[in-house]
Amino acid sequence: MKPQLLTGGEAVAHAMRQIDPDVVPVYPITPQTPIIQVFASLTADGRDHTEIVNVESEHSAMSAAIGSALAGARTMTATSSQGLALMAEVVYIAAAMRAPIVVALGNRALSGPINIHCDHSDSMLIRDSGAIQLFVENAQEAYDVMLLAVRLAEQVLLPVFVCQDGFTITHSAEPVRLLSDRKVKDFIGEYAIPNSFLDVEHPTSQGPFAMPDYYYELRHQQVDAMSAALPAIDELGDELSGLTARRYSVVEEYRLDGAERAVVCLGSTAGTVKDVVDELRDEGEPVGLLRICAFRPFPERAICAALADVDEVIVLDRADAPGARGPLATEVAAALFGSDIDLRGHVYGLGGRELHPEDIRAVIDGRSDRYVGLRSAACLA
Amino acid sequence: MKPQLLTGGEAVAHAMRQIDPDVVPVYPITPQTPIIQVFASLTADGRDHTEIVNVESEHSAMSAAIGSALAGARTMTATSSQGLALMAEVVYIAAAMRAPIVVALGNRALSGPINIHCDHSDSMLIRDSGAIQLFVENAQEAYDVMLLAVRLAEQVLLPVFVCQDGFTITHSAEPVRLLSDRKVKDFIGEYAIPNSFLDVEHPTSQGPFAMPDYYYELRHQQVDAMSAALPAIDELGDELSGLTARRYSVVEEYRLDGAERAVVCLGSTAGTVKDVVDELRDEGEPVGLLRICAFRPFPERAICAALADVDEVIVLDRADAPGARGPLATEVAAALFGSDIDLRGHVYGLGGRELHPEDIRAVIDGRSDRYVGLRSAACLA
Amino acid sequence: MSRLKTLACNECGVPPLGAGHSLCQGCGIPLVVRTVLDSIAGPKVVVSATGCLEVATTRFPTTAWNVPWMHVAFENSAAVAAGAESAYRALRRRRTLDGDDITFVVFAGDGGTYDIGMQALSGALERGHRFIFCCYDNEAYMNTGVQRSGATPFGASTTTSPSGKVGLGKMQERKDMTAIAVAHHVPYVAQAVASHWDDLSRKAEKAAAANGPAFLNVLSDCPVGWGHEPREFKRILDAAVETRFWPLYEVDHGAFKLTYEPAERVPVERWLDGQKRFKHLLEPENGDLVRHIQRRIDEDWDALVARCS
Amino acid sequence: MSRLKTLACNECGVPPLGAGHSLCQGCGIPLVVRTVLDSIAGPKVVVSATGCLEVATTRFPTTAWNVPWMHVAFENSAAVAAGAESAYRALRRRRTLDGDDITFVVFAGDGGTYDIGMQALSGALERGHRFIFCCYDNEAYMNTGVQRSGATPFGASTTTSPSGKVGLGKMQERKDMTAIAVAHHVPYVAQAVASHWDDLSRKAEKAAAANGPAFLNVLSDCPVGWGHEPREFKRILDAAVETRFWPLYEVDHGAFKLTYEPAERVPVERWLDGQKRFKHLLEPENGDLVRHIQRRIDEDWDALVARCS
Amino acid sequence: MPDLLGWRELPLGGVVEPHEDQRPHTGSYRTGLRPAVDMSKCVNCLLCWMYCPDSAVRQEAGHFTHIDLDFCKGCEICAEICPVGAIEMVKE
Amino acid sequence: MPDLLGWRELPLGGVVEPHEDQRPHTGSYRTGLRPAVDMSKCVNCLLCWMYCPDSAVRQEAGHFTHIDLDFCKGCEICAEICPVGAIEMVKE
Amino acid sequence: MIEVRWHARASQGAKTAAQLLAEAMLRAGQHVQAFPEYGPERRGAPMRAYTRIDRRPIRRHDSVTHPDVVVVLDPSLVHESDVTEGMADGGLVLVNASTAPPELTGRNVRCVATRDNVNVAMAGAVVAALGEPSSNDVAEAAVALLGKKANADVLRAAAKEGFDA
Amino acid sequence: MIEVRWHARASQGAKTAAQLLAEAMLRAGQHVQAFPEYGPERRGAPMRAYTRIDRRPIRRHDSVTHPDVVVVLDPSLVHESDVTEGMADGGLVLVNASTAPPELTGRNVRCVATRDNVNVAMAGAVVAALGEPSSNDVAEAAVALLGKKANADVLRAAAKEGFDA
Ligand SMILES: Cc1ncc(C[n+]2csc(CCOP(=O)(O)OP(=O)(O)O)c2C)c(N)n1
Ligand SMILES: Cc1ncc(C[n+]2csc(CCOP(=O)(O)OP(=O)(O)O)c2C)c(N)n1
Ligand code: SF4
Ligand code: SF4
Ligand code: SF4
Ligand code: SF4
Ligand code: SF4
Ligand code: SF4
Ligand SMILES: [Mg+2]
Ligand SMILES: [Mg+2]
Repeated sequence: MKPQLLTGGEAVAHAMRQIDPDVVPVYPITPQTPIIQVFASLTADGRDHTEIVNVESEHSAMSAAIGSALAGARTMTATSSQGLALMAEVVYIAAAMRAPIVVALGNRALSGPINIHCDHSDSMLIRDSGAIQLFVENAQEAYDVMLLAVRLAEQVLLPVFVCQDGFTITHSAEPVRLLSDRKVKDFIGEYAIPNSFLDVEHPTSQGPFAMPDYYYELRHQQVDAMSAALPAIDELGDELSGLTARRYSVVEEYRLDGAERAVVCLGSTAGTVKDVVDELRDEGEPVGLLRICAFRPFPERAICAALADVDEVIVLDRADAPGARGPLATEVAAALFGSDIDLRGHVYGLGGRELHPEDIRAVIDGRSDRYVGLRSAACLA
Repeated sequence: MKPQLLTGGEAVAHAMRQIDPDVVPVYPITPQTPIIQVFASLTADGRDHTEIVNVESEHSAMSAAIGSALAGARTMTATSSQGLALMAEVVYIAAAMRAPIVVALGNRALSGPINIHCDHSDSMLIRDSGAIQLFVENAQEAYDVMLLAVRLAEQVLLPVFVCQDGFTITHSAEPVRLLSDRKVKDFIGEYAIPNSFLDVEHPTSQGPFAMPDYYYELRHQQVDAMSAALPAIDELGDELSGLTARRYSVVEEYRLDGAERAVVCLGSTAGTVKDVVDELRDEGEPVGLLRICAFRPFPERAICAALADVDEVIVLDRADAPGARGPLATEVAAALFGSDIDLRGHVYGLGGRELHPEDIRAVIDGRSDRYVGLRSAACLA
Repeated sequence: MSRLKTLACNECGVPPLGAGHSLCQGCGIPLVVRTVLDSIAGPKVVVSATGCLEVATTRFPTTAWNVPWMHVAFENSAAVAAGAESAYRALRRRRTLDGDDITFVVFAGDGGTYDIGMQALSGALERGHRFIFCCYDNEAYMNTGVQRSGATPFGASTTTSPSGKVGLGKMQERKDMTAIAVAHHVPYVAQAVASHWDDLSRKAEKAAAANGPAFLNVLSDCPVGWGHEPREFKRILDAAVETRFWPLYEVDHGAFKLTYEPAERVPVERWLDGQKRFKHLLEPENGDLVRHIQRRIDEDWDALVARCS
Repeated sequence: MSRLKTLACNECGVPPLGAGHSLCQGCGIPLVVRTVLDSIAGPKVVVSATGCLEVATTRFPTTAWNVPWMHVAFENSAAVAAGAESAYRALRRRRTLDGDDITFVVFAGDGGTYDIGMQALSGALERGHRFIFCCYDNEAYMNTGVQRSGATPFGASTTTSPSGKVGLGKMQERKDMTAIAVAHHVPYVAQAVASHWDDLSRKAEKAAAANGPAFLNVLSDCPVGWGHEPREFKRILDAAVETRFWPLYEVDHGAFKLTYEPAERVPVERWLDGQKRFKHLLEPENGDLVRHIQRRIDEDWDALVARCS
Repeated sequence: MPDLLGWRELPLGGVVEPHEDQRPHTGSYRTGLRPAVDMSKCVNCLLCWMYCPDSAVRQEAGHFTHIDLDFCKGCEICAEICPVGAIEMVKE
Repeated sequence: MPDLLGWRELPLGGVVEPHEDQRPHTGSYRTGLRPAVDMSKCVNCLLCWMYCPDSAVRQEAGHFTHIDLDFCKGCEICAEICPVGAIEMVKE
Repeated sequence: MIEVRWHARASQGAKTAAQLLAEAMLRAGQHVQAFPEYGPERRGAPMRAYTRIDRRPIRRHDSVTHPDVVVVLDPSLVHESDVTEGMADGGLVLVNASTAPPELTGRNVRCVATRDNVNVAMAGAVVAALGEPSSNDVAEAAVALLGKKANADVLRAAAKEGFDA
Repeated sequence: MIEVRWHARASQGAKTAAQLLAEAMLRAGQHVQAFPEYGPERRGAPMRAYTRIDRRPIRRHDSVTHPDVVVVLDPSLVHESDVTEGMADGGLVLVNASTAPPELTGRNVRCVATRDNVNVAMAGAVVAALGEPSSNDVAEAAVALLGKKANADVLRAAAKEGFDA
């Protein structure tokens, strides 16, 4: 198909139309709104028969999604920021109950102060939840990875969040190639789960109470499922590549061959970094990029392998943890612990603060503060 | 005063009676209940004039606490597990609005499956929130640190969570020495905040909307406040020591002198580890313990200094992150990055799974699995 | 007695909630659950909110439930049921699910209904999901040790509204959840009590037949939290009805109807008496409180009777 | 007109919500806010829920508010106000705060009231905090781009209930939030409209005087979301009242009273007409929907009139 | 005592199927008294069956059969409710 | 354009005090029309003051004074509402 | 360190018994720890509680797996599970019964038949068995802990009954 | 890469204009990106949007700070802020006005006075200024993007008007 001009949000809405989930319980929040609005208008035009449940809060959105997914219906939802924070309690439970819900997340800074723009603090909030998180770089990938996510969720039986940068991807129109409806249907296949709540012939009790004698073991199932997800992402990625001729993996290595310095980051920033890497390479600087595509499961081995030969790693965190290091830098450091690589962590872009190529250059050159772009004193607007 | 037999929960309730906060909005949840029940019964007996607000959910408990604290009233609350998960969204905002709320947290495993026993997954959920988290080892320290927390919160203007292990501390009766009411009053002083919401003569707007031009800077105030909290904890600890003759700091070093191996952990487990360390030392094994008392702010420097001379660090995480390492081990690794210390991370005790001295010995000896005490195959009960 | 045989027959030898749970001796909840479920012919699935019922019936790896049952959390049972019911409708429409019509039933305590579960319930009622939300209302958070809830009646002592040297129990009125549900203009709302099982059974039947959300608010005793011997349960619950503290009525498509009329006006002391949580109210110095309670009961009763006519 | 002078006088030259906010041209919200606040003599403090009002009046580092104002999140404005009011009572009792009595006012949109803010509100009403909760009800989530809320009327097209080739707008009835508040048995509840400022003003006065929680549900237009020119606002809001779609009434300690009686029965088309969100309803093939809406209005009106007598 | 299963052996997501025989025998909750039924008095009204909180009263095809003492917690409700006094609480 | 402040200079917790002069001049939202008042017709009913969504109508001691065009967004509501037709929308 | 495990039915007062023993020992200058085991079980269900007693501060925070003393408040529990689990051979079992249940044959069993205030009486019996502190100490501990809910003389009598049994 | 910045008032259609230009360029085989700047501002408030055009895939995801072309849909905006901010001296400013505002003196200004469908017309004008693709391409792009909401011929006319202006 020819490329269409679509925002990331629209691209995901089209993916949803093609996936044609049975149920979508959802609650609006900027910048996720274009996803659900476009999807709703496609539904209103009769292209789809999804049961959209306009719930009264995100806590209920995720709760209804669990009820629906475990009742045997393919279920998706979408949210951002405060919405994710409000449903966080239930995201853990969705993972524990092995509900294969696909969530389109438009990453946005958490309050306070309230802000509608991008950072990754919302994703970071659920990093222990047992949910898979796949970050995408642009609108095309947002579309592609939604398809992959359906397969992945239903294979390993965990919720999968497809994380796209709020506004930067959700609201940016870019050329996107859609697959045909038929190819999508064939790729995703039929929905199936081991125990349907609606199977009245074989009644099950789902979500029991666990004492110390069993909690640990039940929780460990998710650790196991996450381990299975790592190869599954690569396998499904290969299968999808067959249809799109684009590559998907748990990490993307960009010009790391012979690189002495490597930037590590998530999401749309990687695109800007690529431009800078190309420039620096042209200038003779051996710089590369490692984009982490799967943040959960965290691809430690792939990271270590990709960075084995670099001297210095520069991690860009689009989230911070007051009183501690940036979450991504912390995890990369732990992964590389024991190597003799130098590692620097920088925080950037909180609440939608822009990161331009010159900022990235400054970071790579070591001319930047730990908090990139932070104003410590007044300056002219 | 003579020691009294009190559970951690009761000890904290007595601290609250002595602190005599103006407002306590609270919602019940096991294992926090003894705290609020004992406190309520002390109030019903007329010893206290606190306005207890029995809210309808934890989300409202923290929300009401913000309204109250910023209206100029000393405000405390208490929660556990799902309660903390439900209020998580608002904890971030409390920190951003600089509301000095003191929260007694009875650590309990997050669902699912639902479980009422101890682990630290609830604390970990809010590790990026900007709230301070102080972990205590026993009932006495739970009492002491509640007093310290009031001063700390009001000095650095951040919420402070006093984290005690659910059941293991909240429900275990131990000898606790209370200070006299007068000493407590003198120590904590009067409540004061920079801008009261009720100051109708000097109206302020609190909780505004921030665009990318200001979000980053506003959020950075919390990073700054956290930096200020580190020395503040030690200073206030010294001041409190003057009254109790017990020590408080961001970390506790136990027999690290000459230690080749060091265990790092949080909370009540440290007590059990101390017994094991003593035993091993008696047997000639150079082993020590580093207990992290302030988990937020994370005392990186103190940790590095304390562990500078050991060969191997063994981090015990009472929480896990499916698809990644244990959160504490990750942060300790990042702190020690670049050193040539060996580091091992173990997960233990999820959902109240017991950790006995023999388990700790096995961990130290390297005879234990990464997941301590996890059953991978059936065994006799 | 033929209704009881029908119920027994609906159960077909397999009680929906079976033996072997760890609810207290004499707990009122199972009676509510079994009466409601046994009154519904055909397959049914159950969603439970966190609370005594959930905690005590499904300790892993066992379950006391013989019908499909799901628990997710405390505050979201209506949302979980709404999700499952939406899935059901979607799958039916797409013809990928067959079999007899399934009835969706939620059981939640008063905490999971009046307080923390209120919003999810209200939203589900507004959206019109076809399900029965049954609150077993034992007037406090029992599972966590008898704390005050929105359903705790005025004056009752709980661990968070204790009577004491200065405390007199809960000092707010009970939230009128039945009226709130009625204000949602759903097809069927009823107030019932565990001890009038036949009345409850009839209401459950109507609720199951309603073409949209139905709400049942069932007063259910808790010997532990109320402070009485289990065997007293019927005397006490009946007193709630006879004193008009807990009128039995239904609102069917907006039409109010008393389903049981106490013969005469029985003073509220009959209800307060014999429950430890009310003991302090019966001290002579607290006569004013009792009179206040009686006045509210009388007013509410008159207002209800007015709407029933 | 002396009431307007009183309001002007209460304002003392400093409007509580001043100029320089970024609400849309002709937005109905400021009228609601100023009428309510100006009707209250003495100091007042305001809590806002996330929504158009909050986002557009306090872009850091500026504020359009001249009275103390606080925002925490979307769903918890009633809880925040409850906390502040509890602090106020505690500090008053401890005599560490003096000055004139402060009135606590919450402003929240319909989303922050009917849906996501419902539970916090219900809890605060039950606990009896002394505050006014004022919903500016513009019948959708406007701030995020006109999505359906519990307050969106049947048939209205929104971005999540769009009319289209098969969609006909929202297919559920509007949640009756005023009735739900009434069912909480609080001292004062009223339904008002932005265009009848005098009626609203009187109600705000009563709400401020109530010895406990008061709830005001004020229909407020949104030219953007409803699809009309700003100058049409009065015609349209008045039509909501005249067609009896939005009756003006109050419930003072349980006593119902219509505060304005439309002279004659005006067909609902008068209200639907001129608003883009209802356009599809007025297509000939959707006559059934309009008749359905009219029938519901008539029934609800009769039921309301019955309670008012 | 049953075996405790390892994590690999547990049902996915902790889903439980009803197995009457694995349920804890809550008959041990009884504190000295147990119900004894005088079948000659019983009129088969099934009230005891309905009211028993522990589903310990068994019926077949609408006929009272017996009380399952493995599960009866001895709450005395059946004895209280029986309209003909057919159930008496007796010492264990 | 005002300076953008650095984080050290910001008020704690982002608390804002009202400063009328720092507020954005929303008069620029007008799209061609502005209200013009014929003071000779005005009967001082203050309805325009009450109804103006932008608090742009000014009064003093209960007397209409003027419309602040720095903030008036030109919504036409005042013109619509004025009972005596004293306000007209005119081209800028 | 002496470790005591209490077996009872929920609401029989094992938690209080464990604390009572601790309180008595604390008054006698010992370091102590007392805690119950919690589950979803309700009135009537079997449950356990623990008391630790030592001359030095008690720091460990794990449950007791190898008790020195086991106290059984309800003898019927002996049929349901092995109350001596983890106890060394010489360990003492105190049972609230007039004769030792057959399941405990071969164990060092002491029977203490009490009826009212079982928990107080059994705490008294443990104190007696441990040889310290005095009958008086445990009686006063009982009054301090339970005096609000029960008559002081009755409590003293119960403690003494157990101590002397 | 060509970077275009659009200045308009909220609801004047700058977002659409930016997309329209991108759509026309995409149809002509270019790589594109189009996005608006979002804030809490409402109808009437000043806002910006951006279009990027390149022969190679566009990967960067930051906002445009150094535009090659600036398009001003509402000339009054010129008084409020410096619309040429960040633009190199030779950059082109397209203004929807009949005469160049004095603020833009010294700039390379082209005036395109349009009244209806301002955004479509101005997109047409940008295409004309960039020299590609054809007037037809932008007209068809307008129909593709807006055909549901507006009459196709009117759209085509507007695009042509701008292109030819
Ligand atoms: C978010 C959250 N808050 C608190 C709890 C703790 N909690 C579990 S059940 C319960 C009380 C339940 O009360 P109710 O709904 O009346 O049911 P009952 O216990 O009376 O059966 C509480 C407070 C929880 N599980 N989750
Ligand atoms: C937890 C959460 N969910 C969603 C949002 C996004 N959100 C902010 S305001 C709003 C709509 C507000 O609607 P309403 O209360 O009716 O006020 P209005 O916008 O109409 O003024 C939404 C959905 C949020 N801020 N927080
Ligand atoms: S505490 Fe009350 S409600 Fe809960 S199981 Fe026991 S009797 Fe039933
Ligand atoms: S969108 Fe509607 S409610 Fe929001 S500011 Fe604009 S007109 Fe007002
Ligand atoms: S005593 Fe209670 S538990 Fe036993 S059979 Fe009778 S009613 Fe059931
Ligand atoms: S209640 Fe009595 S009469 Fe009725 S079935 Fe039971 S034993 Fe028989
Ligand atoms: S046109 Fe609108 S904004 Fe301007 S003064 Fe009149 S009412 Fe106010
Ligand atoms: S509405 Fe007209 S008459 Fe009234 S004050 Fe304004 S300008 Fe004067
Ligand atoms: Mg209850
Ligand atoms: Mg709204």
